[in-house]
Amino acid sequence: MVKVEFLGPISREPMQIDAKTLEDVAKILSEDSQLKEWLESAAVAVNDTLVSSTDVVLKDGDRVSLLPPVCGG
Amino acid sequence: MVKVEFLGPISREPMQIDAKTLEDVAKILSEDSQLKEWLESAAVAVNDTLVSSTDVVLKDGDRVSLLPPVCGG
Amino acid sequence: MLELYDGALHVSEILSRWYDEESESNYGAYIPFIGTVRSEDGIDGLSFDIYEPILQSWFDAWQLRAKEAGAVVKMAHSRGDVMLHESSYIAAIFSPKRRVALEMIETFVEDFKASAPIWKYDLKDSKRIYARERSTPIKGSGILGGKR
Amino acid sequence: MLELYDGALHVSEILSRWYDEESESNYGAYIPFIGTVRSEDGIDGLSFDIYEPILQSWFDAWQLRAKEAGAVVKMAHSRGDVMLHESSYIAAIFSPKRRVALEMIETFVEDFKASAPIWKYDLKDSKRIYARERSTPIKGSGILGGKR
Repeated sequence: MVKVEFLGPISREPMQIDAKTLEDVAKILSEDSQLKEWLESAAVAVNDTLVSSTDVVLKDGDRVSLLPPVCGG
Repeated sequence: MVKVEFLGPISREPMQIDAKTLEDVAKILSEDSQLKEWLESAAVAVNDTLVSSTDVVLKDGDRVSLLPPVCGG
Repeated sequence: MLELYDGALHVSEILSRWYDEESESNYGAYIPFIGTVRSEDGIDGLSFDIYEPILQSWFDAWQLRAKEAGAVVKMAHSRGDVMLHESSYIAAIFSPKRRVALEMIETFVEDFKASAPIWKYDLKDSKRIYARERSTPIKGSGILGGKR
Repeated sequence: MLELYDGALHVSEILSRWYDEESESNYGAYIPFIGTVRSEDGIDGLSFDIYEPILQSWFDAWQLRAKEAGAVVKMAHSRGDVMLHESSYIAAIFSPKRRVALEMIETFVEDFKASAPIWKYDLKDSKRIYARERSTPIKGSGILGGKR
């Protein structure tokens, strides 16, 4: 199981899902039409490290975070 | 007569000279070997306005200033 | 050093303290950037969410980058609500020479805008509205969506 | 506004006062540049001569240029002696948006270095030595010399 966290304006509680890769995460999250919209603009971090491809193998207990578009300052 | 002022590190008292143009000023000042050195690197202002050529006619009472290389800050 | 505060920043205190902190460090140039909430579009203020673990690692990477250039970077940012004409953001570069500082403050502030995990909301009519149209997707965004 | 002081600048006072002066002006970005005397080449400090009439007209032209870009420029500089780790120069841009401020502080500081009629001296072994090799001829220099 991995934990998925939704940061900033994606107002969702964290989810526990059964995923072995980020591809699996994408598949599961895209089944939710509201989340699907965010997937196109959100960056992804695994255990607080930003990743640039879905070619990441997930371990049990990993934490995946979705970061929507930012605007600090 | 025009007044010539030497600014910053050119430690000279102001001079009153008889000059109708900046060319005249250049000729008179270049007779002093210490001043001659400064002429090559100094900017020139007439009545506190910087000028970019010697093609300037001077009136009686005008003030010519020599500004050596600067370094504020 | 990264400083996060609840609400508006105490600009004078921060600028003075940072100046004093580096007063014996022999830096010739100190350039702070201060960001203040502007009155526009009828907002009452802005509000901010910050995801601190990733902000901290982004900032740590910048500290290293500054150090390699002989410089120091400092930053302060607000969490939560900041009202009109209050300040929410200060970034500063200290460096021996002016060129490094002038170039780095610009690069830092632009990278901050593009990368720092901070979300901005307009406070308007007692609502907190995500400023989506002014926000920038972090580099690499969309890998779980259409951009795979 | 152009402010000239005898001796070192009171940095905190100036930065805070300028911030307060513009606190209701709706500028989103405030970028001061603070120049501090560095310990190098065994100097005890620096000393400055200023020719105020031409500095003022140079600064007036910049105020106009800033105004056309919707911005404000402020500057403070020391006359006379400023010792190690004291500050002799502060310039600042206020503007509605960050891009204008980031670009203008750089252009302003570089033009200041090239054009402002201020002369710098090293204070060393109780002498005041013109920093000739670090100085820049003002544009158009040399018309009375070899460059006619």
